[in-house]
Amino acid sequence: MKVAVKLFAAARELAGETELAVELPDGADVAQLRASLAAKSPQLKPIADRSLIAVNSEYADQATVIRAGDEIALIPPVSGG
Amino acid sequence: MKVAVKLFAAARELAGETELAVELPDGADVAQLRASLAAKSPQLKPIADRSLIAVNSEYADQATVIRAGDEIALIPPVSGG
Amino acid sequence: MVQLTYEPIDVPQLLARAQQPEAGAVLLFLGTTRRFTADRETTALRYEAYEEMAVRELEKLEAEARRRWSLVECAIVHRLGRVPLAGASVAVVVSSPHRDAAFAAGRWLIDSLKETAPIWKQEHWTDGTVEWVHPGTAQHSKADQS
Amino acid sequence: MVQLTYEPIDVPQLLARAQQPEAGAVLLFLGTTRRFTADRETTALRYEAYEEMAVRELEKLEAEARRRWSLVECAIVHRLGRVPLAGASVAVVVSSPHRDAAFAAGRWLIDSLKETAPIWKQEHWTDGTVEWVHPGTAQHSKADQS
Repeated sequence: MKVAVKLFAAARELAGETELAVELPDGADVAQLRASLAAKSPQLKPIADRSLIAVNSEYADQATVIRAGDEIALIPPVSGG
Repeated sequence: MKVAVKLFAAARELAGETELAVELPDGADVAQLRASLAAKSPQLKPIADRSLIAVNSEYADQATVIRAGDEIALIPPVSGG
Repeated sequence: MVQLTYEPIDVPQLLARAQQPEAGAVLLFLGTTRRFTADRETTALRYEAYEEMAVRELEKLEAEARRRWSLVECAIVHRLGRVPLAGASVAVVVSSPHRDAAFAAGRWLIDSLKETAPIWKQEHWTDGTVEWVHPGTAQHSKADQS
Repeated sequence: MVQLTYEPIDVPQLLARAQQPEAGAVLLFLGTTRRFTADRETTALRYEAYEEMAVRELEKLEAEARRRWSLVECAIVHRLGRVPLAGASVAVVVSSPHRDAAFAAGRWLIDSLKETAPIWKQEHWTDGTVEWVHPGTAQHSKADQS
């Protein structure tokens, strides 16, 4: 399945895109998504390694399984307030 | 010397006055002022026993000496805020 | 800045003073007239002060807060006379580069004001009774805090 | 109530919501654009959010604060886009019967928002450089708090 990963702030600027399309096997988890993202866009690494992944607007952990149609986002360290 | 003691809140209402004139010997301290006040206006006792005395807009202690012309006030337990 | 006033407290003006470029954190505390105290209902509060002394005490609190914390602005305003339900009787506004100081100073100022400022509150209850609040006396022995 | 807005935060309206007769204490915290961070000078900040998720995170914070403390009103508003010097990027307003809850909830809300809300700040320095603030990354390793 193909998923689109939303990018924000420095990650968005490093990638030059607001979303990155990533190809994942069915039943992939967040750990696999991270690996695919790193392979696809190595320039994101310094930020991606420190980022969280959100699935459907909730913080996910490494084992969270991704389904087709899920809304995925890379969440760099936050600095609101 | 004669001093005027300002009264506030429940103390003012118990005394029915905004000030009470008290006669004190020269060199009297706050402890003597309290005794004179109690003798002059026994109805103030329930409040006066729990009140502080201010001399010239500063909280005073029992040993503070009172001078003619000082501004004296009875400060019942406060409840601002 | 400290002030006693018989008018409603001008909160937007206090915030405008506090929002300076040197600050990154602004904290405002308002004490307001609450309808219920335990099961008794209030219609309004009335405040009285020994005004000259209250101003001096509030000035001491401002000076001490500025000594303890790095503050950009520090303002304490107490309203006197009648304060209707939901109205603000007191405003404390502090601003500082970082929020730790703003929270700590704001809390210390309102706690200290309630302990030392010669200001008194009179409860006007819906049953028509009126009583001065003098914590620790028979006149008013109920726990009181807002 | 939670809100993201590209306009200046309407603080008087937030305070009016919070000043209810059931409250005796109103606490407002504003995070504002500070001119100096260490020795670097800021001209403005710009905020970006993952908006749908940020709203959900702020709603969770409001719900948790209402669960932990007895609050009359609880409002969290974050401004996005450009926030000029001394402008408020975030407002937290809580009201409660007594002040302990208002101070505790206000502090917890701003601390938690800074930890979890997917919102990012971009510094615009007077030397013309622009940088996203991502604490703990090479992108921005300086301590950051307001």
